[in-house]
Amino acid sequence: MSFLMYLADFLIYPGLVFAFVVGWFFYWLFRKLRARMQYRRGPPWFQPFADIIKLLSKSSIVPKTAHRKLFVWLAVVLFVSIWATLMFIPAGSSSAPIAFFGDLIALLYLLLIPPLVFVACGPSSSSPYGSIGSNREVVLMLAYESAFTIAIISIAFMTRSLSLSVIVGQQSGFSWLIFRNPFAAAAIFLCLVGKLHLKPFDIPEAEQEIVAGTVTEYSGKFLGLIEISRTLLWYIAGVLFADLFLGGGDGLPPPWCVIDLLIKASIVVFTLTIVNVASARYRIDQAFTWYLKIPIPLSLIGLALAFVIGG
Amino acid sequence: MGLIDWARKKSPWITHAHCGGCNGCDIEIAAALTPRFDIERLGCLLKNNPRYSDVLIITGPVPKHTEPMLLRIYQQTPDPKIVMAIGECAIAGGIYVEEGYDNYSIARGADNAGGADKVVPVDVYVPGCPPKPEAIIHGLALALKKLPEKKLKAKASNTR
Amino acid sequence: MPSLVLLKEMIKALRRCVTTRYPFGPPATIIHGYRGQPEIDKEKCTGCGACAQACSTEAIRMKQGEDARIIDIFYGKCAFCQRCEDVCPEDAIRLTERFELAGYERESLRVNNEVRMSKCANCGHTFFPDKQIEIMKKRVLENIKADIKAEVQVDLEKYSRYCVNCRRDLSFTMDTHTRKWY
Amino acid sequence: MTTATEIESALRAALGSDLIESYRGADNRCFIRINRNRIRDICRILLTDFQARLCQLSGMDLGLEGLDLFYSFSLDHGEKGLHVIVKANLPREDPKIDSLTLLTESANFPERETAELLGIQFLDHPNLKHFMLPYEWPAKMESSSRTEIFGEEKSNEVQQGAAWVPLRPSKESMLASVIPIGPYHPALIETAFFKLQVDGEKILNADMKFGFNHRGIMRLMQNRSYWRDIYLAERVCGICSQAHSTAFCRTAEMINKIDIPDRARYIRTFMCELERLQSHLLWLGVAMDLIGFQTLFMLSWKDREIVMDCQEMISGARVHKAMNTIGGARRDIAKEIIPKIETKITELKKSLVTTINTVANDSIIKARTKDVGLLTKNDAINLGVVGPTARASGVDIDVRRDDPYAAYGEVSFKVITRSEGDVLAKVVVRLGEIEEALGICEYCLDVLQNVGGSLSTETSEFAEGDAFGKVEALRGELVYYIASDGTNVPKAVRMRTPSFNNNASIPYMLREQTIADAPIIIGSIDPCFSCTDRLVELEDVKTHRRYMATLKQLSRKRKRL
Repeated sequence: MSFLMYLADFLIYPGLVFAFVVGWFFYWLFRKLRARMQYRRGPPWFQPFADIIKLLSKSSIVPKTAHRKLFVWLAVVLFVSIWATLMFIPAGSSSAPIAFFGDLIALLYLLLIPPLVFVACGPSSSSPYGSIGSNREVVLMLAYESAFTIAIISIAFMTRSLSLSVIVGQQSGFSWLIFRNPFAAAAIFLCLVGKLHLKPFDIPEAEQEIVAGTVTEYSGKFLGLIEISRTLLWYIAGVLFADLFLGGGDGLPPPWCVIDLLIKASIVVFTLTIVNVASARYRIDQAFTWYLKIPIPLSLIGLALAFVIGG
Repeated sequence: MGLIDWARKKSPWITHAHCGGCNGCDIEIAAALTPRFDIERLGCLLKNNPRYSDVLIITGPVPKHTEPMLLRIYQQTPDPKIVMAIGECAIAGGIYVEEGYDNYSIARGADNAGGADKVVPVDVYVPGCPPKPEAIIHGLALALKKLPEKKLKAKASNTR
Repeated sequence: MPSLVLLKEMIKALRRCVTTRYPFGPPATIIHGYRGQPEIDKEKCTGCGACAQACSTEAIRMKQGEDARIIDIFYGKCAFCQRCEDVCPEDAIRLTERFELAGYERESLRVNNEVRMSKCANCGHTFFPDKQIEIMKKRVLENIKADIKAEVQVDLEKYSRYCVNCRRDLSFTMDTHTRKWY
Repeated sequence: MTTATEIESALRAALGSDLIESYRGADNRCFIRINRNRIRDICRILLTDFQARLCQLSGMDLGLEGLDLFYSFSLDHGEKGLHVIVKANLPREDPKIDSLTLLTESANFPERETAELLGIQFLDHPNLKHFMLPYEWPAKMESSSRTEIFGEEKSNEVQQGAAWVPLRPSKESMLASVIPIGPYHPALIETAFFKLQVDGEKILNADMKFGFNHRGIMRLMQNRSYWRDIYLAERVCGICSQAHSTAFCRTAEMINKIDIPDRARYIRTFMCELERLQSHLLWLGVAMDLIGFQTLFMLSWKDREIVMDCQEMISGARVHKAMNTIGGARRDIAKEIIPKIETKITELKKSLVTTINTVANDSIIKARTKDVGLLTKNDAINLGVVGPTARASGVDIDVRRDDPYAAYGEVSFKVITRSEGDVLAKVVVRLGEIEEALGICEYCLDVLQNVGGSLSTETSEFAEGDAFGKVEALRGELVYYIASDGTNVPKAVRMRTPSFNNNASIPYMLREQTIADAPIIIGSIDPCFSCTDRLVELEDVKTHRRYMATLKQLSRKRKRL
């Protein structure tokens, strides 16, 4: 029976299906809000789902010049790594399916895989746009990952724990970490903008400069896999921020905790959308210096704060 | 197959190939993206990457200079795909093709009539010089009606 | 950092969108006098071909049918410049406000008008459209002095039965009033 | 302040017997015909002594009489509308003339184009290579030689141009990699091909290839009557269609020396300014989209729709207005829709405030555009750039003021100039022009409410002669030259579009910049490749046949794809 339970965890809740539906909602929310803020009507609610079904049903072209195996498998690796990440994130209830002491570290590593896959996608397709995209992805990753990691460490200091479930548990009763350490929260929020490739940091897939960046040459089913992964990334971004700083499910009884979490995560998505809509794109060197100037100092202040007031 | 047909109809991604027109149609296509007409509400996205797209929009009379490029874009688009010819030039060469004058720079068929269908098969013709964005949306609606008839080719073609 | 003006505009936009409902509703702008699909009034058209001469894109052509002249408008080539409407002496051709012209076939983008042609009483070939001859007769009679009107009318009836070549050949053998003027 | 007589006497003194013929045209134009050996002297005198600007350089094939080249120099910074058009005749068997590229860079592109199309050899040209026609076109076209005219046999060998391999770096640049932009690229709606040699993100050098929109319009114009040509001139470019038809009609009217009625003049001015509004808003949106600011793109295009509504209301179509005819205007602006247009313009004014404020205050826009794509004043003058591109670099030229046409002589407006020369300056200049255009529109509407009278002067015949007319299109000065032989079909129509000159500045602006800035730099001049590639010429049949042969080879190549 425990095996079936695990399977359900993986596939339904809080695994693929739940995360996909929520990610679909977030991604749609993002597109709809973006459209509405620009005086447009925006796509209907089923749009991300229709896009993915359509892409999965289309023929897939592998360019002759591409490294065939790498090209195909990278899309799969991306999807699987993100699926695995889902298992570490508590979705409402206080603990995730895979929870152990130090799962925060594992999560940090798992969250590194998607950018790395994007980096590898470019050269594997041997498209010049892909190569430039990879180049930019590496630089951007260096910029935001350091701030991200420092901010996570400051949280760990704050809570004296490396376990996500403990961090979530500590915040019940409105002692949210965003109030206790707003600097780390701001730093992580800004890093999420980079991780999701939102403006002003959508540099690796800047459409007007390098078509679609690293994934320019993908088509059909592989692109469908990448789109699913992207949808799941929206879920991860929203829910992870809500878990780390907004108290997760607040320890409420089962149906309410999930709703509580989703409302919080939607607010995060809304804020991300405002940032995306209200800004132009930085150049890669400007983005790098911007990350050095603002999120990294912020995260360092957060770390100092964690040392001073402690847990 | 109902779900797949539905999904294809609801999410046409567009690549726009400018083949030597006067820009009139091109700005009208761009205008269709903007708040007044907003084709994103119909699920359309202007992707400008043939690998991603389902609908190939051709504008302009297709000069011989652009002909090989257009063909390549057509080949790079994965099946099933719809090709729309927008504007007079893409339909029959428009004002640039005249009877009794051999316009050396424009691709033409045997009957001296130009048009995009001399180079790639075209599914929907949208007349207008240029068609206004509503007319383009109407053409797109016609194209989507035809989409379920399009089937995947047996073997996915490898193109560069 | 983004300007406050823009943020204010974004919040304003959230409440109001300007998008048309077009494929499911009326078009965004209904402008009187939009230049759309050309149309021929079949009653008025005499088949004179002035539109084909003036057309800036050769979209309008005159074609010769069996015993009819076909004014063929291929609006897949039309530039919607309204030159035809300007030059038409009978106000028969005009641009309508229809803009939904898309079609699956190139050849479906056509509007036709057939005008019956007169046959020459002498050689049997077709020469001019019936209506045009009628109009011509009317115009001539309108502009002629009253005293010779009756004579000219009889002559016109005779002449108009023959094609240009036959008329030239026959004009001296025909018994007409105009002959005596030479 | 130089006057036409001064220049004429100066040139007569310098040339002596080499000046073959000189006459005056309408609107203060001097036409002189000289011996071809003296072209460089003439050019030097005009450029250095009189600070003239080379406006147009083109040629036509006169058949047995040889090839006629003409150079138009604009001196309208002195006397209003003063132009010197220098003509030189080249014999068919020896079509050689001195190149002017060493004197002014603005002769570079036109000379390359003319060399390619007419087969004229420009001596001492530094970089006479492929530019406009397909790569498969014979690399070095022999002068459209008399052998072809007189039907002597030539060998059927086709000289092949360098084969074009897109998306692959060339061998000579192994150290620096090559990034292609185009022919199809999301940043450019139209097709043009830029080859950027880059080191990392930095651009070392740039090369361009145009001609993808080559439709043979100028040749086609010589087959159609003047009245049908108006609509073809409109379709050179969909964005500046009113400017093109105004320029064509102005030039045709100059041949006949017709004055057009007041109401028509104001209608033309009003339509031109409406078009300037819509084009600058369009450009603003596109430029903002190029630096990733989607919201401003949407906002400015939302405002543009208001202008499009006005155009649709007046003319019945959104893009090709078909408002002009030779001798005046075709369509009236009815008195009952004038109030409607006025309310629309007030609405536009109100909603433009947000856009303009945002562009002025946003820090990311500033970071992306300030000191990017610099074009110095010297370069601007040397390259002969025109319009907002020139005005942003501090070159104070504007046809509307210097050579007034339509009703511009009676309308007051400011010519906006900036001295910085970067992309931000171009944005500021265009925003300023939007405001000026709004002012002109309002003034014209006021006048149109009161001025009555006929719409056009009837013309049915054309005198023999030639004329040189220009208007300020949206991207700069648009030049038309029409030669008439007295029939209702023009003998030759030559145009020089603003983008043709402005494009020459792209490599200068791209150097030492990053790839990320390439789209906005290319976009900053508002390039219109439809305008650039309108061309053409090629009067002989043989070359045509040759081209067909190479096309077959092309199709063979295609099958291998």
